[in-house]
Amino acid sequence: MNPNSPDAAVHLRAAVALLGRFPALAGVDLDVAPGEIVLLQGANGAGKTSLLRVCAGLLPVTSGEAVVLGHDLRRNRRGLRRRVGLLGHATFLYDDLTVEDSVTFAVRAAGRPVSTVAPALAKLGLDGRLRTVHVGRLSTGQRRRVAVAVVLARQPDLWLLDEPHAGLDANARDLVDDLVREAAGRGAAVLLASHEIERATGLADRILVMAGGQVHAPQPEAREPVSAS
Amino acid sequence: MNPNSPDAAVHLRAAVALLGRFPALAGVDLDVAPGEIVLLQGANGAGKTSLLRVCAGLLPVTSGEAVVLGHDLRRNRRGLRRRVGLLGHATFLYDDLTVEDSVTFAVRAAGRPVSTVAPALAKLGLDGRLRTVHVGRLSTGQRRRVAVAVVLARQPDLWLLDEPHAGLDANARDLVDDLVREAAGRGAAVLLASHEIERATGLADRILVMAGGQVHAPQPEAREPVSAS
Amino acid sequence: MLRDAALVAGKDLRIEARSRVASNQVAPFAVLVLLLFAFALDPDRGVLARTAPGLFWVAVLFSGLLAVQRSFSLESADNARDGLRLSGLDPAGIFLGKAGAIVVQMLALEVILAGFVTLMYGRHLHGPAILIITCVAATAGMAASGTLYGVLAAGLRVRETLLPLLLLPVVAPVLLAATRASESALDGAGSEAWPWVRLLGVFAVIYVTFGILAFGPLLEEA
Amino acid sequence: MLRDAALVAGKDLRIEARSRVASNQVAPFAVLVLLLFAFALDPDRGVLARTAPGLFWVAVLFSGLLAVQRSFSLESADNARDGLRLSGLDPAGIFLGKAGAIVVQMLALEVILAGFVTLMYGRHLHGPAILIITCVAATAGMAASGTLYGVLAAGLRVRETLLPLLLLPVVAPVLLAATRASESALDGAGSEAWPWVRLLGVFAVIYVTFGILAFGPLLEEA
Amino acid sequence: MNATSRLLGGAALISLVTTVVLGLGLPPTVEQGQYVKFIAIHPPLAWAAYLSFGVTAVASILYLVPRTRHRRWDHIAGASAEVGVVFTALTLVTGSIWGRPTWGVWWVWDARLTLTALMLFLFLGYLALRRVAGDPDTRARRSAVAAILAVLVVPIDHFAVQWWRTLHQGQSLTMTPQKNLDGNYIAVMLLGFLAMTLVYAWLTLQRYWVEELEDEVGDQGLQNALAERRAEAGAGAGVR
Ligand code: HEM
Ligand SMILES: Nc1ncnc2c1ncn2[C@@H]1O[C@H](COP(=O)(O)OP(=O)(O)OP(=O)(O)O)[C@@H](O)[C@H]1O
Ligand SMILES: Nc1ncnc2c1ncn2[C@@H]1O[C@H](COP(=O)(O)OP(=O)(O)OP(=O)(O)O)[C@@H](O)[C@H]1O
Ligand SMILES: [Mg+2]
Ligand SMILES: [Mg+2]
Repeated sequence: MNPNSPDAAVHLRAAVALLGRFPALAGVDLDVAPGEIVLLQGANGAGKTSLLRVCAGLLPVTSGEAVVLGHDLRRNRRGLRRRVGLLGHATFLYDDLTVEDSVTFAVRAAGRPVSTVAPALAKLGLDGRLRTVHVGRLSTGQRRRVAVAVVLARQPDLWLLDEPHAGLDANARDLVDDLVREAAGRGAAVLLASHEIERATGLADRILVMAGGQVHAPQPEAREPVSAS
Repeated sequence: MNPNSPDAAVHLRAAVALLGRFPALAGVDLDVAPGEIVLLQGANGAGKTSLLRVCAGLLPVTSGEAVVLGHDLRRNRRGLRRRVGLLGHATFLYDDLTVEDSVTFAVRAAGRPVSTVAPALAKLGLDGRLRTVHVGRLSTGQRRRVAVAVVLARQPDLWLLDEPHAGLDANARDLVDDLVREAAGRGAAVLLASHEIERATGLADRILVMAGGQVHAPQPEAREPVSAS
Repeated sequence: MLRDAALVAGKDLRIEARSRVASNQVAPFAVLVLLLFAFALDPDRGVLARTAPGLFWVAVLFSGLLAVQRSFSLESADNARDGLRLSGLDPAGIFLGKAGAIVVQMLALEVILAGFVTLMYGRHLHGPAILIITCVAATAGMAASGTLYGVLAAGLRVRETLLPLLLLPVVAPVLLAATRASESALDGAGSEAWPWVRLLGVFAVIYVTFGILAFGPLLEEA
Repeated sequence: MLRDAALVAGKDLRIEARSRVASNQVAPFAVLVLLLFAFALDPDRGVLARTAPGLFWVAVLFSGLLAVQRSFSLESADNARDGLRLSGLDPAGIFLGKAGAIVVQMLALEVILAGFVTLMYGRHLHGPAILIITCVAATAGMAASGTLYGVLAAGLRVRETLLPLLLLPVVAPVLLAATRASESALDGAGSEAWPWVRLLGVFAVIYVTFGILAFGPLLEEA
Repeated sequence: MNATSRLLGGAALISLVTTVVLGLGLPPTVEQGQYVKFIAIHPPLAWAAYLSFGVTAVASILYLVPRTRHRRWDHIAGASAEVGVVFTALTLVTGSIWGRPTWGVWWVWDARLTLTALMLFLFLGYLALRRVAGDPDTRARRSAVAAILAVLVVPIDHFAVQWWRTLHQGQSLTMTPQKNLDGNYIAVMLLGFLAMTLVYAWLTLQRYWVEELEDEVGDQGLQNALAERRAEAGAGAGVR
């Protein structure tokens, strides 16, 4: 399918986004088609997280085009929210809710049927002892699993995964890969930022490299910048 | 060198540690000799972080022996602090200090000479634009780099690394591996928890698998438990 | 909107039911504030009795502040705004939900406080009807403005200090009106109370409507 | 120990110098509190003038609370405790350092407040010497106890609400003593003031020594 | 631009001077004595404060309305509020000075006085909020909402004298025939209003232009920043 078609899940042209006065995105062109899995690589500080936050409508673009799932981000971002799922560096969870309640709340908030909750918990191995443990008491990886369960149960049309493997153990990682493939199979678009080059490369249909707030075609050496900015 | 020798960097016998009522460590036996690099593997929630926190004297053992760098943790944990470096899931940094000030403060706090700061920053590629940026504005990986710089600049005798590669880009990961090897070469003991099996395996002298709050000899299937707890 | 409001309020109250912050911490704090004034002002009962309503409302004010602080500190720490925005909830719903939860907690708290005031300062309650209306209107106003400023400061690292500064002057008029209203009510002068009660009602309506309208832009929708 | 104290105080003051929380937020807040009381108490000047010192100290108390909140909210959020313990700093040093930084900020604040009180409540200042000593002693006491409880609540998710509850009762006596001392001083009855000042001194010494001794255990206690 | 500024500044200066001269020329009254002269300066100051905050609020609304959203409005709101805080402070000062002889005290807890003081804090809080670092748009929205909430105090302050029995002067500009003040005083006061309005406009314009300049510098800076940011790519790659 032609990624430039109007029905592209993500369509950015010369998109600029500022953090304070700093241009985290310095003119990004990007198209992601439904059903496509796109991998973002790049050094620390390249702008991956910022790009994903733009796509989730969390970070406004100050210039350029930005259309996500048919919503022009310059105009309204709200309609978008229920259709995207962002797995960020931070898990947006309430420490004082149990695992099950957390996922249920998130699903309700998105106006989805709660029937998807139980299967999602089961898939991520959260249906045992952990189902009724409060999120604040979970280990890092267990918490990440809950975050994954939330995205899964909300069944978004656009998956935005910011280092989805971080903190997960070996087979949770495989699990995430399977989930991503399934989602893509169901026609969801997946934009994925990761430093796990081998694993992510195997997963992605297309690989892009970010550097200096821009998206480039992959160049071998661009993968290995020495500086952190 | 015989790991049971009294001068072992870490010496645990039937160590039990509680989080609330929950036995995060259920009787751990562990010895780490100076200059040794030991890798902890295990499913999410197995107890890796808890074990590292015990070794750093952050989590008290409720029963069993626990001697770290010659300090009996049942008696005094404080003397230990200046000689261990913990790179945890959380970076213990001040958002309102600049990168350089943060590292300098940490080094001063440990009573070390500040001469080690500049080289550490340079090593981690934090000597450019980022040197004077406030930590709160860094990207996740850049922040992790600062945390690594802190450990490096404090030159501890025991390195406790909890998923040191998480969030770091490709060559920062290689960098960390080099630093660990150097440290071990200088006689520091390294206890390392990681889910990056291939990478970490290549780095470690010895691999241990944790499950259910206990340390086992590595068994192939112990690596692949299905549940998160 | 109302569905979302119910959802959010339910969530907040459930968290409170578990963490018991309001009952174990905010409520005792409110009583403490009352006691403190007994220190600050001469323990000469004349003053105290005369100023009882004012002190009651000051205590409500400060504990309300805490309630708001809490209501936003439980939104996942630094990423509160992102979390709320990602949730896909209708901003107006979030506003009403969080404000509603605060109102519930504060009304309960006011009952307790009222008890203490009557006890400590030996004030007897006349004109309960007016008093109740006063409490409801004032609380609604405080909760609404509190939630508004709460989300304003949410996600800022300086929330804890900024929120009081922003909030106190806005609710000060509420404090004044509520005090005067309750005083007149207690003096059995209902007629004098009503204008103040009306003022409180106006405040509440303004803040609530404004909140419903402004919450979207604040969460950067639109 | 003192080296560490200097290090920590320096760090806190540097952060304040950048974030300007104390000057932009806490100070105005303190003045606000004064205003609020003017609402709460009848605007009949007799009461106000008589209770001016008490109000001054209540304002100091609440803003001091904020200062403590801030002092620990800037310790890296949820892992404050672990961070402090890992730093390898001498606990006594941390205690003195943080308390010292708070004292500096609060003394500055009290100067401002005093100005406002004299202006608004039309109180003229007699016996400055006693007043200054009172301020220093009381502030030291508050800062010391504040830091102590601050670290107790540090890293708890409920810090914002728990801290006031823990702290207020402990400093209430300080409040009382300081109020009485300043009242007597203002009435030019220095002789009556001294016992209270002495009491404040004792408080301060007790809290500081206790802090130096107890901070380590408190920090360690997992 | 500069022409406007100079013109405005001149007008402001002239009208202000004449006001002061005429004000000082006012004959003393029975109950107020010489101090009645404050009427030339104090009410106009208060009026200017109202005006500033009114402008701030309107600009804020214009910013919040998506169709009219523009950074300009945020800048105007900020500039106007800064000037307004100064005027409010001056109102309080002149008022207190005036109050000392006429009421015998610097300050009373009179509704208007208190509300005016409150007004000051509301907008100090507003400025504090503006000073919190962060993404400009977010900051603008935040402060816009805060401003609109804060401005509610202005009408309350204005009508305070009617709603509550206050020690403070009531409206002197009512249709009802004047009792205590004859035309001259009113006339001078009105001139004062004009003068202060001009002064306000001039000051705000200055502040606004500074902001705009900073913004242009910002835009310049943005271009450079973008260039630097893009350069990071090349800089990073290739080494070792
Ligand atoms: C700190 C003390 C004072 C404050 C804060 C203050 C504040 C104000 C304010 C806000 C206004 C604008 C009223 C409006 O147009 O809505 C005003 C107007 C005025 N003030 Fe004051 N004032 C103070 C003291 C005084 C004193 C002592 C006098 C004279 C005895 C005075 C006489 C007036 C008069 C005549 C007006 C014009 C009233 C009108 O035309 O509406 N003020 N003052
Ligand atoms: N206020 C600011 N001042 C200066 N630089 C800033 C500011 N805010 C953010 N930055 C920079 O913007 C960039 C943010 O990039 P982003 O978080 O998208 O990186 P990333 O690709 O996700 O990196 P990582 O791989 O570490 O997650 C970083 O380089 C950071 O230093
Ligand atoms: N209060 C509590 N109640 C119940 N279980 C708890 C409580 N606190 C901690 N736990 C459990 O203790 C374990 C903590 O383990 P720890 O954080 O050491 O895991 P880990 O090996 O580091 O996992 P990860 O790989 O995810 O980091 C988790 O299983 C967690 O569920
Ligand atoms: Mg990132
Ligand atoms: Mg862990």
